[in-house]
Amino acid sequence: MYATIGIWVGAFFTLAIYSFLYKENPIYRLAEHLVVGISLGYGMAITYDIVLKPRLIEPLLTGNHWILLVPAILGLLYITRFIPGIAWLSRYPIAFLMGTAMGVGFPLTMKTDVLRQLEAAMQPFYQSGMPWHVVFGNIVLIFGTLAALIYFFFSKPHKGLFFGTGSKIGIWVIMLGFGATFGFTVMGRISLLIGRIQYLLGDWLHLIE
Amino acid sequence: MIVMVGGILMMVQYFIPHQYSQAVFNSYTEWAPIVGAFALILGVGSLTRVHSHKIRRKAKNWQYSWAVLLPLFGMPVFALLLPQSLAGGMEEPSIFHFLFMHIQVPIQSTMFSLLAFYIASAAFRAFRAKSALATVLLLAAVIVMLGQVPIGEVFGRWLPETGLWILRYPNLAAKRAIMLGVGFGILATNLKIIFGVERNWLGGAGK
Amino acid sequence: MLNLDRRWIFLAIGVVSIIPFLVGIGMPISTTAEVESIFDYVNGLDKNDAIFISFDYAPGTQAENTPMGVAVMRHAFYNDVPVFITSYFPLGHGMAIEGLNYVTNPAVPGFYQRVSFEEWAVFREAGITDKDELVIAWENDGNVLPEGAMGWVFEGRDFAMLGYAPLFHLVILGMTASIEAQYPQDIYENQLYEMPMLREHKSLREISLALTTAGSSACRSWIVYGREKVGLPVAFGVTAVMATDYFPYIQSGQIIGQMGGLRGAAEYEVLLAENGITASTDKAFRGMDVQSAAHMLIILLIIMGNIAFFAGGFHKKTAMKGRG
Amino acid sequence: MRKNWIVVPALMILLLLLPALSVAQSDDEILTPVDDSLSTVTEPQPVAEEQLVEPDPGLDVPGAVTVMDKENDAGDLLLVSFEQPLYTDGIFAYNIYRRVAGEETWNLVEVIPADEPPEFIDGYDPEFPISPGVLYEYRIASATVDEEEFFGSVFEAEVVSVGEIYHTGKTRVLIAGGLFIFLIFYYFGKAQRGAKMYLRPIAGIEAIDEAIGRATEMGKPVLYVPGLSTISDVATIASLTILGRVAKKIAQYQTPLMVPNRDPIVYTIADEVVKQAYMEAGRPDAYDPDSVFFLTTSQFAFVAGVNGIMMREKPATNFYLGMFWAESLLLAETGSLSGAIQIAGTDAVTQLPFFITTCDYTLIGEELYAASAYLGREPKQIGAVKGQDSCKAIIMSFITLALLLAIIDLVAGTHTLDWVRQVITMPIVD
Repeated sequence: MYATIGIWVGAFFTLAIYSFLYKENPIYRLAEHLVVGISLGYGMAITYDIVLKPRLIEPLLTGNHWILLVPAILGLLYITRFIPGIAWLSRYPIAFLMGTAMGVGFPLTMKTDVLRQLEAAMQPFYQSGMPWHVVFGNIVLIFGTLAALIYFFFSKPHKGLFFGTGSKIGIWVIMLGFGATFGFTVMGRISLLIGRIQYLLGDWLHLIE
Repeated sequence: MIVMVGGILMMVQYFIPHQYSQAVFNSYTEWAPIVGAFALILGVGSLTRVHSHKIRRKAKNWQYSWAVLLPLFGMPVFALLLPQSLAGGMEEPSIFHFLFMHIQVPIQSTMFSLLAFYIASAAFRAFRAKSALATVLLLAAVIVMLGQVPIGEVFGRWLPETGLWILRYPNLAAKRAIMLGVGFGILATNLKIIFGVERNWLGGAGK
Repeated sequence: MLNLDRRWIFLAIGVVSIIPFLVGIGMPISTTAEVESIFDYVNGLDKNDAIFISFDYAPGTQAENTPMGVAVMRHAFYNDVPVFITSYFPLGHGMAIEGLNYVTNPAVPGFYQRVSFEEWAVFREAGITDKDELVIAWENDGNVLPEGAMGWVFEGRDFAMLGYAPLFHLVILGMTASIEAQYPQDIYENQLYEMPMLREHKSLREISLALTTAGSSACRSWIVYGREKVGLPVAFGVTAVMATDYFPYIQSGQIIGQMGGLRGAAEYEVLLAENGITASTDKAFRGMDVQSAAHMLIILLIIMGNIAFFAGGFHKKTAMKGRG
Repeated sequence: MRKNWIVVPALMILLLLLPALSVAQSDDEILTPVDDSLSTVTEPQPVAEEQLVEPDPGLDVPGAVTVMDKENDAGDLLLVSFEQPLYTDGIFAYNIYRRVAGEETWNLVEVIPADEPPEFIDGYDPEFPISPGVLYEYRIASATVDEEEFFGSVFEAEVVSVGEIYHTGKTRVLIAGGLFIFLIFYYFGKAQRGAKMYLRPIAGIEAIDEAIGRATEMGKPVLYVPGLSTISDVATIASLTILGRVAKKIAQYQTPLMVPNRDPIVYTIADEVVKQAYMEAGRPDAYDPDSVFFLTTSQFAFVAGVNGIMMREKPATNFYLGMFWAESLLLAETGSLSGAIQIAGTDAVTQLPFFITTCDYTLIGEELYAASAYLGREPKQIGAVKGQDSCKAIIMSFITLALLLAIIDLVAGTHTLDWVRQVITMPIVD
């Protein structure tokens, strides 16, 4: 019973959104507003239940964890954002989170996205037993990475053999990469539509398995 | 100032395995989620402000603002205060679960699937092979699109294989160059924020 | 012709997406190395290992992401590999619960019968925590596996629903030292300390794989904070939109493999069915026929649009030599 | 200056290579401490001989336990190794127990299967952590399949665990990070001192003037969308810089301008920027306060609104610069149908393909930042672009080096590339 009503309501709102394809209308607008409220409301309830209750309130109630009042007060400073005059106080929690997140992230980003990628870019392009298309691919990979980097290099005019040709090859490689992204994005959007059709035809109307 | 101290502290911490450094780090991982949890106040506060403002001034479409505010505060009340017997709580079946599973999830999933329609329309009306480069892009896209679906194999094995080859080599080269570029960009922004050169992220708070 | 009302095109794509479902073609799908490597890796695990499946997406991309989490979860349950379930976002929390419910829902063919932490407390207290011994003891106690079920899954032995935690990247970092410190209890308020699967796998060092199903760059956190810290093996299940961006991570060996979009999920379903782990393929595979039809339509639209455009001649903009 | 930028990265590479080399050697030491400990363990033979005499009481028990402090830890790890018994028949696993010296209870901290090397790192178990500076005792038992245990003697650890001040395994990250920070601030300083630095012109930027000129000729307005994100997005900031320049040109030509906004804060700043630009162009009178306006915060409603403007007003030129999500497609499609010249730019990789296929000019990713630095001439921005460029130069030289070495290896059959890779490769350590 619960599930059946749920699916009918879900189907109703699914169709409400699709009605936008014909033209904008009040039901679409209602759905659009509901989603904003529900998602944040959901977030509030979950955050209280999973974070604040077990990690802050319960330890405080059992005593001995008074030190946790420090982050709690820091967090409460967010409220000052809405009180004119002392709104600057809300910068402290933001600054605390931003600063530390940047500091933690700096060496790790350096390692994952720069050093590890450099390491992987320095592969030998030929090893015995590799089929030709892999060897060719590896050569494309090395030159392609170099060329694309040249394209994003702004300190030199794109002229001459190295920078001129390099950036030209670079933009071609980048276009091939974007082509792949394009194809995959189209695929992704269609997949989401498929998901909704499975919901409408399957879960709701039981026309398909 | 806090940013700079916090940032440099955590950066240096990475290189120091000593127990005191670990202790600092451990209390940080304990505190940060608590502070972070309060950040929701910002979202809830500004949403409430915008929509209560609309309702008070009876701005255009003000009625819809109730559709934002009611679930916003209703959800936590249903979930945490209402007893299980009155369809409270978070487990299925409850009002909380219903609102999420049967209203939020369908709407949000459908919103994004609208784009399937728009892509089809744009495919016909706007995607043009206007230059050599745009042609290359579209060709690569078509090969990849056909290669990714089962019908592509009807044209022969070469099609999906070419698609995969594009993904694994030229695509990888382009994405790695972008990743390195973006990586440096993120690092530079991190530095600018830590050392206070960049201040926009404060979002004009209090100014 | 180019000024054709686009609602006709909307209608066309709607029709093309519905018909293949009703007809049901079931075109075969070949599998790729990126997905096979995840499958082979999970296939090599047993009850002494444990994995994480993280639902790091919001409902917007559930059509692509949920089948991935579900497929790998089924695979893990089949091999008795314990699964920790987490989420990066509050909304993903609900997705994670739905994913687990789907795998253990008696209405879905090939489900796993779920036993709650309370129900088998007696056996646990008697020290029976090994999966094989537990199943024997449980069935000797008069419990019968329902018809159509693939097996039992015991909460705390085979799965633990940890759910969402804020600033999840720090949670990953914290779990490299101790999972219990980050999640003292699961979402049903069971103490993690009492769970056999936690007693055997106390930190991410002792975890054999983390699969992140994501619709945003949230998945990167598992590499940055999990893999680079303690060498945690990571696999990606990402939406198609993100998939092409992460090929560098595959080549550099930072991730074991990647499922890209619905196609990736369909490949995993095919691998499961081919190896007899599930009786049949599921939603993702069935969607691929529609995917074929819709791609053909879109390619056709691109070609027709370009023909119409170039046949009309460059009536404008010839003054500017655009490059894009 | 011209020479400078080649020399600096080259020096840096040398710098990076030299210390990294020494690290590569020290790493070898870290990775193979077991050999040392084994050789010290093999000395006390008599223990084993004693057991030879009396093999009867079930299983043979393990011999001496060696404990070493683990390097690069917080003083919470110990390297434990032990001598395997002579007769391993029937032994299924070794159970390792630890206690604080002088205390009563033993804790089982590790079980090592008989066929695995007799060593492990103690202290990873969050339940039984090792405290720095505390003396521990170890006892190891041989266990049968049936979990029957036969204990060896108690050994006191020779060392206590000590935390280190610096993690030697992370030197490469430190060097790379330090180098990066140095380069960025070097160029910051240089730009701030007013040094002229070259940035190459970008095609899309040069087209801006042309596009504005076209709008003037046709007597139609220019539409400028500064993205849908907030001010905290770098792309938005870059876009607002470019908006200033565009508005200035427009003020000179006296063409109408329209700037719809989605974010209230971006709206106020965009308004300021445009007002300022008209002032600088010497035409504050021509500034129309309605040209910059706030539309709505809802994503799809914003698109619908902008599309409506495009169909009604038919602007001659559309700029989409900043952060865009799925709406990029809808905006550019409508704009392309209305026949406008379109110039787009964003750092959202997934949206770029759509802009490239629908717009006349597209600024790809970092080009947007560079364009804003190029137009804005603000020292911090130029400094950042320059600093990042030199880092890219380093990366490029490494890849080129690898390519050359790979060719040498192929021809000469040597292994130079492996050697260089070893210098860069970081083990996963923490």
